[in-house]
Amino acid sequence: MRLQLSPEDEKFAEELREFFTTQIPEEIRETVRARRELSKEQMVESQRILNDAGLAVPQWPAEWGGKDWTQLQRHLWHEEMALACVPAPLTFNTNMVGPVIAAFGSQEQKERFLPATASLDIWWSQGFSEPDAGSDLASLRTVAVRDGDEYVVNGQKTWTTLGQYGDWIFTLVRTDPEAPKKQQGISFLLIDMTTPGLTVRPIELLDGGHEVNEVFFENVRVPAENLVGEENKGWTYAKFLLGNERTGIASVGATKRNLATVKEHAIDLGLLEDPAFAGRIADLENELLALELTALRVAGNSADGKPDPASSILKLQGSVLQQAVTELAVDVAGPASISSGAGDDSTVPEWARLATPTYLNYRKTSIYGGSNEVQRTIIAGTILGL
Amino acid sequence: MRLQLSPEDEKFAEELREFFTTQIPEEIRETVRARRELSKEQMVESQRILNDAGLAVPQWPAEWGGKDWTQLQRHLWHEEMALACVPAPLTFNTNMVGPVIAAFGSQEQKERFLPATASLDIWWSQGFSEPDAGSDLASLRTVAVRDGDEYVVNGQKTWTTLGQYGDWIFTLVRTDPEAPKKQQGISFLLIDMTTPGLTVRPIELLDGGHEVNEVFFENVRVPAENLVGEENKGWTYAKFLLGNERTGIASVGATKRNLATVKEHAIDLGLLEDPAFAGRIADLENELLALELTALRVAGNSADGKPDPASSILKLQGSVLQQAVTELAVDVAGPASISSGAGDDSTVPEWARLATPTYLNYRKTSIYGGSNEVQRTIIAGTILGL
Amino acid sequence: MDFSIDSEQEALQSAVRGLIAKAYDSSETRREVVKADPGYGEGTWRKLAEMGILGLPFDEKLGGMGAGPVEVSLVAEELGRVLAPEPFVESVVLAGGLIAAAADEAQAADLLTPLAEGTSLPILAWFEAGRRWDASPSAVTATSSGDAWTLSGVKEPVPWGARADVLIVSAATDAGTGLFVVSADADGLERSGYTTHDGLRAARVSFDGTPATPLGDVSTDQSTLLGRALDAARIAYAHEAVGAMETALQTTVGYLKTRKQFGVTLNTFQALTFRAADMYTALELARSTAAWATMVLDAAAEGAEVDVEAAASQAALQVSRAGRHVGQEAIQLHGGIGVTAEYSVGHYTSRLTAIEHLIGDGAHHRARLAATVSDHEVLDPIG
Amino acid sequence: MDFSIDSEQEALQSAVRGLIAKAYDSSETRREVVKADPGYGEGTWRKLAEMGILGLPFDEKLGGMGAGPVEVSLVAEELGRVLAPEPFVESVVLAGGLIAAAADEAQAADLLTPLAEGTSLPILAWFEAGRRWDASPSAVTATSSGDAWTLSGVKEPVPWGARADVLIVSAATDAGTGLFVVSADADGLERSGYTTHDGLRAARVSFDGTPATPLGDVSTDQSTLLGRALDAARIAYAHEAVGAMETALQTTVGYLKTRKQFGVTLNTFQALTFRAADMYTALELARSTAAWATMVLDAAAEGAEVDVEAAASQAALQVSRAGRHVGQEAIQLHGGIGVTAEYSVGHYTSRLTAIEHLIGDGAHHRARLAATVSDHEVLDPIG
Repeated sequence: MRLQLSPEDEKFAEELREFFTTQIPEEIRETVRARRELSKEQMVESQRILNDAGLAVPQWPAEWGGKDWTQLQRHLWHEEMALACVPAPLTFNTNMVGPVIAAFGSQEQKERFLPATASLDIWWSQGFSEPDAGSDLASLRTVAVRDGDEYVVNGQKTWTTLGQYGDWIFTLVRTDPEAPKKQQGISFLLIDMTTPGLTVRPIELLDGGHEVNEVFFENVRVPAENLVGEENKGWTYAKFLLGNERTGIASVGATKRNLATVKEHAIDLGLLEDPAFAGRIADLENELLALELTALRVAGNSADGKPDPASSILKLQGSVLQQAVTELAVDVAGPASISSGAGDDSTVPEWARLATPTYLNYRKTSIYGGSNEVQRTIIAGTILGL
Repeated sequence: MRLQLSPEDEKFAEELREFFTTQIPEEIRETVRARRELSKEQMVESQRILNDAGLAVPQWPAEWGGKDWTQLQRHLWHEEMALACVPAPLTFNTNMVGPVIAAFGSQEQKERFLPATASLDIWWSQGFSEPDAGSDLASLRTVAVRDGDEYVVNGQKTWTTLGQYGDWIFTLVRTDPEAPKKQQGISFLLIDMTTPGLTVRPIELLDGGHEVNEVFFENVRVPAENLVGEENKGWTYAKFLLGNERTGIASVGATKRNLATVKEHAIDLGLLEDPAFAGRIADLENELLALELTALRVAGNSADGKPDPASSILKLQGSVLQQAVTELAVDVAGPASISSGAGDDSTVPEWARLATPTYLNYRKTSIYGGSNEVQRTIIAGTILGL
Repeated sequence: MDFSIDSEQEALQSAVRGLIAKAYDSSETRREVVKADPGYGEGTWRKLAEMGILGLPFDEKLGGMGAGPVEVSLVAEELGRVLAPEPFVESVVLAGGLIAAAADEAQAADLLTPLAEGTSLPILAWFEAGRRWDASPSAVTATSSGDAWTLSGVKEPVPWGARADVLIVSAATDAGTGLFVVSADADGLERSGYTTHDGLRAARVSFDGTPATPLGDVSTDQSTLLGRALDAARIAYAHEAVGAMETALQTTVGYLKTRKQFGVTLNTFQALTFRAADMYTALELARSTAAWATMVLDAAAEGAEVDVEAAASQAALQVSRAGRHVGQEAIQLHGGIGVTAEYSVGHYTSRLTAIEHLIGDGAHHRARLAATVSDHEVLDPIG
Repeated sequence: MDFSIDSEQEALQSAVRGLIAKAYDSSETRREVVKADPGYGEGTWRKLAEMGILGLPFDEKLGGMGAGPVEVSLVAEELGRVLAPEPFVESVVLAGGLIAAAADEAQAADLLTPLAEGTSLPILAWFEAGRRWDASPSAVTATSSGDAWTLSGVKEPVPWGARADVLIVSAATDAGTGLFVVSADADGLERSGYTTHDGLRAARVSFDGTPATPLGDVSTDQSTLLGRALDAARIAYAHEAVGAMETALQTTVGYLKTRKQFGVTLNTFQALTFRAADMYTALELARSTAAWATMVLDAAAEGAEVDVEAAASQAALQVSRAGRHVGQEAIQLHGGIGVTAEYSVGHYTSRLTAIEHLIGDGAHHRARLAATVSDHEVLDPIG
């Protein structure tokens, strides 16, 4: 057991910090810091800079741009990125479809898709959830019927995050409705979102923002070469994708940064003079410290690359703290927290205007990517054997 | 809606307060105030004084000593009793077996048992729970086999509170093991605890105290005349007993008194000068206020005598707050809270010595009398229809 | 203590419920109404006026109904139940209540009769930048020259401040806190309105040598009057929140009964039904405290010596805890659909959050109560 | 940062586990041991001495093993796992740690060598009536006459105070806080021992002109030394608590898997298994913080500029939250059997409660941390 990073890891973190704070345009980082919405262009620009420096897809196989980093180094990479307000590479590309193609795709698919996926020349959308298949994903009903060299896809996906920017969508589709178990008969299909019959409908969220969509498929014809791996083996690939260790799943870096910002506003308002309020901050900082340490401990322990089921703790507690910090911001803003729609002539500062929409929006963090109920099921089942 | 009590109710409460604070010996009330253990003699003495004044069994039918009080008046009776540190009449007698005998017993049983039950000349124990029948009470296995004019009882009961003082025990026994449903084939039997074959074994609790017991039945012969109501209808009587509105189920009065005492100690120690600590007290007082108001609201609303399923809220939240106040006492005591075994030469005051044993003992309040899980099941099922 | 309502109050409750349920027959209707300015239903507002609701607590001489806090709370709860956006609490309870307490008969008639008739919307402007829930004004100051007063400074956020026909403004005077009336067309008055996260409206309101009329006697410190009006509004808002929580819970329970996952409805999952049970418990505890605070207010109006300030904080604190609990769990138990604008339940969470931050959050009221926690041995609700 | 332990540390861990698991093979054995005075296993204590555990952190010249905080924490965690009553933290870590820090070589040898050999039990007396966790002495004062010192006043509770062979006593001097050594047979020393709720022992210890020897240099204020020793002990206790929580959770999980109600095992009930999942989460978060605090202590011992005081509070606060959560839920998920003395799990809750109130409760450490919350932008664990 040792507190300090090794000199190599210390140097590693310093170099990244230097890169992130000097190479990513300040305007992009300021947008993240202020919790404003990033434009597509900003996200693409940022990821290209990272990719050009070999920092977009470290978790991929080396031949496709990955790095043979330790899990601790991946953790440092992610946290330094978050603390520097650098947007993380698009998770659909780098954590989801990329690793699946790298592991199960054909050589043609790898060559065609992986470089453009790393550089965000292709923006991927995720087509998993359906209106009646949320936590119970395997009950999905979108069908793909083979017709010569093509699949004909019909059905509907939902909760497609940033689908409005999507060039391609990776989907789970039912190719064998007769399979004895619902997990069988599912395939993993890549679909060009400009194909006729595919339409995207925005879903308005509580904060008025447009970040998720419904995607409809009406006789969408997809070349059979876009099937990843084998037909009817899609559930295996999906489990690989979902079980993939997600560096930064706890969002510690971003939450620390957000808490620091809220604390600054609280200090400006004189709130820290109230010991009860200062105690609330101390509690949050302590919980966040425990979470960060747990992330470091898990990262440090699973150097063999197998995902530690303890990552369910990180997702669960990570969402709790992300939400707690957004709730704190609303309370610090006080009555000004109602002024979400105010313009720049307002006396209400921008952070206070964004506080409640962000709070409401962040309720999603305990729902998406495996809800907290799913995480508790994993902890109780896989870890505790209950 | 009106804040003040009606003049009649105000007078009613004042008269009770006067009675409780002048007629019950100060030594008994001081024992309750200091959270020391009451002796059997003290409990009997107190209940006799109440019963002689017609204040022991107000919820019974008038012909057996009851009063035609409104539910609000019963609430005031209970709360004034608690605030005056008067021990409540023994619940096994007055809330459990008494109402069952009054409702379902034979005239002979009523005459034989009810007066002595009200005056505590008979101390009743409860024989419901068994080692493998806790929340799932109906799976009980103690059997009673009819043999001429007697039942022969074999089996075991547990969690028999104050069974060491018991003169008689009211039991649920299985009289028809062949009944198609486990709830059928159960009878309600009264058993003299001096009968040969009946033994009581103490269970030591965490606080070192002896308040619950196991009761063993080995060929215990019970006169058939001690059967209440009909054979194999015992489950109906048990449900009546358990569903009976329990005045004071939330223990608001006692918890208020305990919180006031802890607050006094905290003031002496200077803890109220810390706004965070004062906030914790304010929170508890506010929760307790909400609970008391809810008890008054439910009491006020169900004047037709039907138990309000909202009483599950009172039991649930009542246990939460009873426990929170005992936890507060441990924290106020600080390191002195470890000194539970100290003698009177100790610098640690008695309240601090009792703090942790009481805290540990009070974990029972969310378990007994229908655990909080049972109460949530009732709320979700009966009230919300889930 | 008596929590029951009488037959007249029941009739009022059901009349308001009938009107409002018709106006907001679905959450879609509410979304449409709040999308267009002024952000509430002017037709519904007129109907409320016709029913006498806008003059409910005012003297009959002023065109009011002379009702008390109980009736006001019943209305607020009904509005909360469907998230009706009409500014009843803001204009009738808060601005109206303050006018009724501070104004002389002539001024009260001037301001309250058109409010009761639905022809004028008075709104209180008291929040200032960076002052949170501190009610003593400092950003807006009042200056007199002879009998004439002018105001300078900025108030924000002012709920419905752009729509208001008359503004009641707290301003710093030599005596402390003064209350002033500013008409919508006054010189040097600028209003910049916007939509709030709960779909309603607020504004930045700035004064620059703006002529103003004293409300009542501004030669004295009027902070007690202001504080009392705010406390009365807090109690009405608590009822609005209770109404909203009740619907949020009902909606959630309905969803758990019908939504299927893994081939069964969600109410098959005990972890979820237990959480619904805890929401119910929180709601009922908050309901009791809100109702009691209304009784305290009622008793105070009848001259009893009761502590309205504490009761308002007690209700606000309980509603804060319950509102967050119920609002957050309502979304979580729904899953993804809970955070969409297209579904109702998230809007309840949004409104509950707004209400809490209008009346003072839990920490604010906990601190108010903590300051007096040594003054009593036990809290006696009957007083 | 590296959370893994090396092979020597693993060997130590497994040796201690082997010894302790044999000594406390069931909760019944532990109950029997703590029932009889002195409240711990003197045979087990001797075996720990033979294994070198009682001299673990001390210099090899003193008969110690020269190990660091990591090794100490591993031992504490193993003891916590079975609620072993042996006063390792109290004598080796706290009293021993303070002696090692304050004494000169000769005095250290006098006091620590017999401790390492298991022949003398030194105990720190620092709690005073009504002072809670305030470490500056006021009830016990030290008076000098020439080179001779005497103590007067009362310390309570003193864990293992009646059994102690040597008392290390904090007392008020003109310089502030002084540390003194009092032998068990000193004049004017009275000790009244008793059992604590967790089955262990404590005492009231009174001094009446009792001769005492300075520990180190009492002409200076020794409060920093005392504070540092207390913080090191807090971190060791945090590990003892983590060990205890782990067993409490395991026991609960085992019970849920085997106990039947309604014809099925309890793990069929999702509301219960989710709560076990939350206990696990709380435990793992506390484990991380405790381990990290040990690393901070280790780094400090090697001269790094780190904040041990904050780390001790951070560990204590996390353990407070987790300990209450795990301890209370462990009982609740068991039901009635959880509050009986005959079953193990309640004793874990009892010991967790004792540990927290020995090291300072959550509120105490939250307040310590709250005072410095403005001093940093973010908490950086790597420092």
